[in-house]
Amino acid sequence: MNDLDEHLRLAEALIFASSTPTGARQLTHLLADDVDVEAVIAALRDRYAGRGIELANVAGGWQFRTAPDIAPRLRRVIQVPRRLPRVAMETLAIIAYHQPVTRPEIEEIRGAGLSQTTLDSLLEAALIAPKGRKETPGRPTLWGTTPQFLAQFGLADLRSLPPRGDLLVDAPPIHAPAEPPSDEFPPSPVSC
Amino acid sequence: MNDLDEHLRLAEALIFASSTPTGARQLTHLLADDVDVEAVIAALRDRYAGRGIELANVAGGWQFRTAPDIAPRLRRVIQVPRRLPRVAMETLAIIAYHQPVTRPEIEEIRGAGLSQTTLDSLLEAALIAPKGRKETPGRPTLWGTTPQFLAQFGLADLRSLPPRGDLLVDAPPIHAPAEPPSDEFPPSPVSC
Amino acid sequence: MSDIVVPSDPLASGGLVLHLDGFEGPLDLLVELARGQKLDLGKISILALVDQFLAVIEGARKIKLELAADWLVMAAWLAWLKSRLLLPTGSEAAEEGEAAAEVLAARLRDLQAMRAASHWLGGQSQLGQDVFARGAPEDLVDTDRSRLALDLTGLLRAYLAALRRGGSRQSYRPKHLTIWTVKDALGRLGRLLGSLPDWSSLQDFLPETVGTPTERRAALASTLLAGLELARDGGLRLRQDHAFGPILLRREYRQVANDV
Repeated sequence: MNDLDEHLRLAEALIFASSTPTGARQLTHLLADDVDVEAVIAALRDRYAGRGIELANVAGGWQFRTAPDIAPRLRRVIQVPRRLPRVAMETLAIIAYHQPVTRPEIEEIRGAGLSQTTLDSLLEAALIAPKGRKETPGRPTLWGTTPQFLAQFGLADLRSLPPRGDLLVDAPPIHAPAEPPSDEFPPSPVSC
Repeated sequence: MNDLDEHLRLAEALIFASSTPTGARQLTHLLADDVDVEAVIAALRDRYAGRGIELANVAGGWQFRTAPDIAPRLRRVIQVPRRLPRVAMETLAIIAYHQPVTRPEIEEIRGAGLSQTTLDSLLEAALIAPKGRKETPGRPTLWGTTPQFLAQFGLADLRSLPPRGDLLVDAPPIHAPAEPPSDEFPPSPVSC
Repeated sequence: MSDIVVPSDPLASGGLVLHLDGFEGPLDLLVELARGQKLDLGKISILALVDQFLAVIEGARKIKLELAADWLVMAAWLAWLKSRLLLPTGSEAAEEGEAAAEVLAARLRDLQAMRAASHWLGGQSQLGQDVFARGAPEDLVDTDRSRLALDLTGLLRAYLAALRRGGSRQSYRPKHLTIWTVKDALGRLGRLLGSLPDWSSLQDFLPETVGTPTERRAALASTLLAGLELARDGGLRLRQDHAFGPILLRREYRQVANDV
């Protein structure tokens, strides 16, 4: 093995192992002082010509890179579905359960204002759609869910949503047996 | 350019781009179904033989690595982390051969207590990982090695470890003076 | 004997403190001693090993070295083992000793094997030490975040959260209670008292319509107050035979008669 080959091996390994582009100074430090770094780089570049990876000159140094014609074939697309923001999710839920419902009604139920952005994001995702207007002063738009909404949640139809009654589990029972519900009176010494 | 060349380029680029070993499945996915992945790998390995980087079969996949013989030169330019101390290496060997194994079992084999620091250093280096709990009183954690362990020591899989029977044939000296100076034990006056 | 790591006279070395510190417990020293004896752990003499170990411990005691408990426990056990191994073969105790010696030899072999494995691992080309992977791997993964992650649980949770927050914003309006007032009780008590010939429980004077436990308690309290009021005026008598017992009441005939 001749000297150039050995220099090529060293330069190749260093450029490969470095986390940043390798500069001429680092190469000189690795190789002997009298080595023509430019010549080594040129020989290395030739060696990789037409291969799956190539030697590129970036940010004042050298780095191996995937050949541009191959890169698209290596690209993999990973689907990372995003979540709806909390406000949007709550608004969607209210529309689903109270449809057709106006924006002021939604605000009343949530006990907070509803921004146009939130409504727009639901519209954009095709989860809600206008369902006519309410015949009250100002004729506000009525909102309802779309078939896309059913598809997203895997529902056959709107009746497949769990009934509201099943949800409000933490509502206090009206006639508690034996025990008073939230004992407003201290236990009295008067027995029955 | 013929087909094999094109397959070589693709495989080379994919393995080169990854930070972790590339498995056969990924390669098959990239190349056509009827491509002999083993043949492509063999050709690629030949191509890099004697070069500054070489193709290694580690942790169930293929990875490019710098050639071991140029390590002394590279260490002058690349910062290298400390080697694992003897206790950690011994513990790692016990975990590798006895996995899944609990901490008390490791201590039993070594005939000495195992410090949390040692376990932590192995965990931090991602060489070991918890593998469930043993269904005995106290439910102690079971430890095993990780793919990182295989990658770190250049092993294709756990079967690449030498069989236990082979280890005792020519047991290397333990407290020999040839030990690396990083040994955490004070030099013993009687060891020579 | 030149292979044996521990000198025959530990006192002579003067370095016993350091020496024992260099070992990680008795098993470590035993493996080392066994290594000095013969490379093949299958053929080591446990008896010779025990002697060497006990000599080290004895030496350590002579120079008044504080020994950790595990060293002394091992020394005691090895002394017991030695006594068994010295017995003529054939006796039950001798067989016991042989079995124990075999267990010890197996443990030493296992530890020795792990030492060798550790050494073998140390001799491998380590990633990041002797070989290096690509320093700047390329990320060829594109992330598509166009799709929505929606699930029914999230929808329901959001609905409940919205209702809860909406509900908490409404101004507090206490529930309307239908309270049986003292005045009501006075009227009812006055009406009913005449129709009851004998002691009756306070309970009997409660209105039938009162529903919830809270309302019943309130009615009971009102009725008791009404009863006390009437008793003060001499209209009736109240009786409670023991604490927390039933409160009984009856029309006060004499008083009424006197007044009239």
